[in-house]
Amino acid sequence: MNFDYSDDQKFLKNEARKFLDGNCTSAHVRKVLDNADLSYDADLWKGVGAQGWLGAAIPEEHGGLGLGRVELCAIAEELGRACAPIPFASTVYFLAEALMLAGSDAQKAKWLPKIAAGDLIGAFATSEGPGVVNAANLQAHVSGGKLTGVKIPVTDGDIADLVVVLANEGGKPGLFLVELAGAGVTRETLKTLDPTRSVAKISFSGAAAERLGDAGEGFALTEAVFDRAAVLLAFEQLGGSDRCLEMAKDYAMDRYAFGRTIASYQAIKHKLADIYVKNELARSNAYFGAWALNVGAAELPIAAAAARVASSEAFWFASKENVQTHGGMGFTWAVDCHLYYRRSRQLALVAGAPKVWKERLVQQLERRNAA
Amino acid sequence: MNFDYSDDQKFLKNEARKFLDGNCTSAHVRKVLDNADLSYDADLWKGVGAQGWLGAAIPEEHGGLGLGRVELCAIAEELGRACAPIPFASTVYFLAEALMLAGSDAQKAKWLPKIAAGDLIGAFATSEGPGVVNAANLQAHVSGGKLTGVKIPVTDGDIADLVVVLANEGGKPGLFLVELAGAGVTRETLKTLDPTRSVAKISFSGAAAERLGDAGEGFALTEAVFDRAAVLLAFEQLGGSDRCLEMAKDYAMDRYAFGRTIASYQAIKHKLADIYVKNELARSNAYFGAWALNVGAAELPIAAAAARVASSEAFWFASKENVQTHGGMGFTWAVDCHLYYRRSRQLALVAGAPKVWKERLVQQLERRNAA
Amino acid sequence: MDFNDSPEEAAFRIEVRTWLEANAPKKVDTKKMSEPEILKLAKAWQATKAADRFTCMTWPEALGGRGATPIQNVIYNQEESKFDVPRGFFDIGLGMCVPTVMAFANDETKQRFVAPAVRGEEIWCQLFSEPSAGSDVAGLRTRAVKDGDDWVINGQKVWTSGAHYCDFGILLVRTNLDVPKHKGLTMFWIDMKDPGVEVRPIHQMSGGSNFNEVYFTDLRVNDSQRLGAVGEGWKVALVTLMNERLAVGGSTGPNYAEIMALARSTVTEDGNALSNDAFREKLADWYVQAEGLKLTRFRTMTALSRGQTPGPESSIGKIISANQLQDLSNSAIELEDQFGIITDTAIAPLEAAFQQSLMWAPGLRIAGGTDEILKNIIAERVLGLPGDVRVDKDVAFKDMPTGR
Amino acid sequence: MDFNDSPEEAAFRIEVRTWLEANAPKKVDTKKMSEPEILKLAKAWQATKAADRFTCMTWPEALGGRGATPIQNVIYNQEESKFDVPRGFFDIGLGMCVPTVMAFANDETKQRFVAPAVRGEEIWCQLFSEPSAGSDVAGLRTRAVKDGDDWVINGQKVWTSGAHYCDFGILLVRTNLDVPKHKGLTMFWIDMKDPGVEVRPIHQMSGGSNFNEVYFTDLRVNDSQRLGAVGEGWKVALVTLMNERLAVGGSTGPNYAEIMALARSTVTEDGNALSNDAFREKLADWYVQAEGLKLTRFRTMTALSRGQTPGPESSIGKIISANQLQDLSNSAIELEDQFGIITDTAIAPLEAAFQQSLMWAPGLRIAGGTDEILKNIIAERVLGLPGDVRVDKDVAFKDMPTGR
Repeated sequence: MNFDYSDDQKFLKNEARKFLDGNCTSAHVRKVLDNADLSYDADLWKGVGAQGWLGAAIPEEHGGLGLGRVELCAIAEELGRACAPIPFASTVYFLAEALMLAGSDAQKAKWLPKIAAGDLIGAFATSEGPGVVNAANLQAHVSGGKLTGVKIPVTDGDIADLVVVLANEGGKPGLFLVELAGAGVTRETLKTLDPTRSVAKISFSGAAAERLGDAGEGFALTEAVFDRAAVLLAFEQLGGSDRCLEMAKDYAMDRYAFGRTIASYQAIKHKLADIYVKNELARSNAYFGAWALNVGAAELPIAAAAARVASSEAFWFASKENVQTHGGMGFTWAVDCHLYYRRSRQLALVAGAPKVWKERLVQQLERRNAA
Repeated sequence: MNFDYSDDQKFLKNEARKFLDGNCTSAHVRKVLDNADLSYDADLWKGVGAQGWLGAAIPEEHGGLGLGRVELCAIAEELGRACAPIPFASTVYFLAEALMLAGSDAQKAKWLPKIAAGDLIGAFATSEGPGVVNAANLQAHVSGGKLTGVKIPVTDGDIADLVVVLANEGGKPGLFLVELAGAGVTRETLKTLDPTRSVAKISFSGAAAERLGDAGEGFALTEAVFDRAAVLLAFEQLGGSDRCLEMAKDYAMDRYAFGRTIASYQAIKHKLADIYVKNELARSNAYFGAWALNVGAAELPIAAAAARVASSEAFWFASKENVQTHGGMGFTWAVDCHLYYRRSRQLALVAGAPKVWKERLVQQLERRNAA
Repeated sequence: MDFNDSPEEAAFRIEVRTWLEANAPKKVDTKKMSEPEILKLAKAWQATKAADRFTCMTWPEALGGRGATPIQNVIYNQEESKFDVPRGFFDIGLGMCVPTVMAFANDETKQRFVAPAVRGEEIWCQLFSEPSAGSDVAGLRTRAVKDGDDWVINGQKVWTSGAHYCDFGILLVRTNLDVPKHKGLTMFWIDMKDPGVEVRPIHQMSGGSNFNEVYFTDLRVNDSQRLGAVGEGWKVALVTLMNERLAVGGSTGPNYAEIMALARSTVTEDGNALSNDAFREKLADWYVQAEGLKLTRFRTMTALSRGQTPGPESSIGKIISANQLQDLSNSAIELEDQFGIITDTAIAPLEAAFQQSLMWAPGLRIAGGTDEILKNIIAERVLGLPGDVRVDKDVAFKDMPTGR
Repeated sequence: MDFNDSPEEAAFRIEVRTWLEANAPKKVDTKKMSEPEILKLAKAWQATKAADRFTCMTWPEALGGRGATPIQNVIYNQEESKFDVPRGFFDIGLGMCVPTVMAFANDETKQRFVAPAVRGEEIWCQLFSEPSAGSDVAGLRTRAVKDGDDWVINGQKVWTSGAHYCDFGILLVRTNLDVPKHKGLTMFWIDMKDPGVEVRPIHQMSGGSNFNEVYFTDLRVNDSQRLGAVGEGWKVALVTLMNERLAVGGSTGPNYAEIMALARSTVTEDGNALSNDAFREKLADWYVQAEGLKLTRFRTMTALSRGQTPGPESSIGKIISANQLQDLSNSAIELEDQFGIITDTAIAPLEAAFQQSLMWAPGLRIAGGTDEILKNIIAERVLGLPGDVRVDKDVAFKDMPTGR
């Protein structure tokens, strides 16, 4: 039984925290938050590349470190804790995973080294409007290698170089690689709940598109990529949830009302205990997801769903009750509580809302029963 | 604005409480609870009849007091508070209301006076198995005035003289009056979560049945009767919820831990505050239901649904957290907490579970929007 | 059990409605107007109301009121709410501050201030809360030191609504550190335009700035501006706070009807999101809560109309409405799925109403009493449960442990 | 991140499995057997385990153990759980009571009692809780008065598991009323068959009787039966309670798999209840919680297998499992609709498993630490938040306010 980070993984995690403590402080996050023209922290992005994190899970043959997914989870946890304002998830959890899952040898050889080297920002575009995109309402389409349609929202779409797009080709849904520097692409940055992560509307009018994976597999591949991303996102959510618990505890210990620290009141103690319980259950589910992702287990779909549901709800609860524990101060822009309140929503929505994953989880349970 | 009991109604309610304080103590309830052969408290039933409560809402022309439904609600609240072990709901909220709603002049003239006089116990039989009975799975059927089928569970079915049965006749669902003393009826008393209220399985094999209301209207009439019963049951639930809050408060004030009353601990204070809030919101929704029922307003269906949903959940919460507040003592048979825990389940199930009513509520909202 | 006015109430309602139809200003689109412009309209409307005594109605005639009953007051507000008139600038001043002045100031001061406030010519704000004294207001630290006939005041207040447009304020300060905290407080009225007073807006997590910080630097106030005796400030403050519940609360933002519309317009594989049973059950719960609150207000009005005083049960309102707003807003953005992150009012459904209320709801759970404080109030004042252990009752303020 | 045994652990698992296959008794249907009959089987199986040192494995060899590691203990329990052997009679005695005896009794006493207990010939119970001392065990009132070399004991204990079949017990009593409550306690071992001891079963709200009340009437025990010094009883009790978490907890009753089966078999107009989205979302929540608990136990085992001591985070388990059981059971009976009221095992789905767990769950939320106490433990021992204000620390027990 070895259901935890190994010593090496803990060392890597510690190094990551040290790096982010220096290079991703609240001041760094707020620089992006308060400057509408900044989509991300370019210095941090460079630094993260230099640390080799972008290629942590990319095979050495493609310029990566060839570490396991668990190591990537450890890094993700620290990025979430630091509320890092960079396109790490879009590039690594979505684009790189999509390429490693469905890319041809040529596509892997062409793009993975660039990702590992930090020379490329990625994005993953499925949504076209409110609600979940599905076979019935998918509008984007490719013909003759040209993509037409509108994708909104596309996380990091305004700064990405390469985007994976879900679109129909001859009536068959597929995934397509599109270089955004090319012709037929217009992008517009959008205002969102979490200004520390950038989102765009991208309009394609005959943009060059190359298929990624088999024709007709668009939705199946999207789900497979989301499964992988969900596990990695869950660790960012865990890092954020634990940080919220720390903030709430530190504030409560130091805040006095009626002659004693508010941390001594049962209402606060039980609130923090509730946060702790949710965080620990989420961590256990996330670890199982990490194991399934790392060994490519058949349990990945249900493990990913459980990890995403548990972590999304833990982070939501921790981030909102952290504000509440801070009282009036927590409602101010100056205090960091809202950074995590915002990020908890960004992470809960970016790979599809928890309710979607609950449905997927139950479908997996039904398959298991049928089997 | 007069959204409360009137002074006269408060007086009636007080009189009812005095009567029940003397004639429906915990000892009376436990007599039925602990004696498997007792289906109800016959003395209390007689007494309640003598008080005129059975005919409170029955027109004077049919031997009742001809009071309004609000007066009946006031009585119901006290019966719920006292956890009365009698077939009042089955006879008054279901049978009498069904007769007044759909009965012919002859049927009203024949049965209502007997109810008002306390000479008749009623029941209402729809369920035939786990889940909600519907047009697709309704098995009971009538042909040539003879009813065949099995109804389970039928509350008070083992002691009832007259039962209203939902059954098909020539493929059309309808309600039917069946006298249980007649031929073709076998009944079996069942063990249930609330032994203070009696439940039976009734098998009909060619029992004489007379239609109540129009052919084909079986499900519509059942819903209409349930709407009326739901409001009245909501007041029994309110009475029970408030009693649970009182019990929890009295125990907490008198129980000491770590040198002070547990009522001074925030965990207990907030628990009781949560109960209070749910009870008050339930009371307001129940009052609206009482108004709608009393004036026969078009809002009755949505008002009844809101009253039932709010009161069912308030009583469930109050009854389970009352046990919790009592700690180990609350888990013993000797302490009364479980009487209300059991009754909260009986009242929540007898007219269909809250989830069914949530769906009906939303359907009403949709109609309102369509209109 | 009905919703009808008594004959007297019905008559008064008609009187009010008639007057409003004759006097209420025409609807104007304030969306594009600046606050000073809106304030100008509000002052004009307040003057009109004052002229015919449709403001401060429950006050005695001598003070500008008409000795109306509480229910008459409710009736007026119900009817006025049907007109699109400027609101909100005078509630705290006339609801909390001026009544305090009326209760504790000398005749001269009352003569000077009550009438202009009623006419809306001068606006008052309330200066109690401090960064280190939120739920525990009596723990405030702003100091007033006697200097001849004056007091010299230094310190900071926070969460002051309208401080930037107010003319005067009632200020609670500490005048004695050597006695327990409740015993060392004193109340004054102050001129908000004094150079010793600096007002700074608070930037909220929701982006807006509805409240202010107010700093006092060697602010001199004459002893004649004192309200109540030295050291009696807490008793005075309680009179002010008694009325707070009336000023705060009530749900602000989208409700079950809006999210129902959102669901109906959200396309899914099998129709629209309104057909999802999980959503339908939540919708029913929100409706039952919202209706329950509305109907509870009717019960409160009934008590008023019967001449009874409604208890603190009105504290229920904000606990429920604030938490429902947060839950409902979050369910709405999750319903929009990935699209829910967008706050562009031109793009997001319902002009991003749900995204905005999601960011505002946390403040609603805190302002005017946190969830936790309100539950204490229900437990202690409604249910009569004992207060928590108090370690600060008999300790000199200067010896009390403090944190940030 | 894997679920594999280390080579040593794998080897031990094989050893255990081999032994169990060779020695575990054949499966017998205990449903129709009386408790004494089952106890007889349990004692035989315990003797077999003791002979080959597969019980009390972590104890030193001299005391009947084999100096095993905690993870080896876990491995044995995992493997034994795959066999249908009689369980539960010895957990409290060998898990809590005898270790206390081993820690505080003289050699003679240890010689006399340890071996028979390990072999299952004698069973021990724990006598701490009292009607007026539940969460606050140290508030107990059972008195012991010195009389020559004896102590005379009067009072009552409650919630004692197995008192009716136990041979001996460890008893915590008050020997001094004039000192604060924790300082006036003393621990003794007693003979449960003494005429001064009367055992009465407790009738639970769930109908059954899994616990007892134990009354002491002029029970005389010799001072040589004292465990630890006079007045040091609380320190002794803490040693006993340290192990309680191991003895209690774990979900008992139907889980997400059973309710999923119920839903599938419940007919609705459009198929079965499993197609209801509201139910499906709840099902996902229950699964995530249940899996989270199971996987958290794996994390605890990992800590053990790495030679670390798992913290009180195991308190999480019962809060979640008890509340989920209550919620899931209630959802099940509401799913059955009117039919859910029926508890006849011949008629109700799954032999009324949900109705039974509905009535048992409230006890699970209380036994071995209420939800509220467990949250205090998490807040204080895991998160390091301060304890609540204690008014009972320095008060003589006889002066402490008490209620019922």
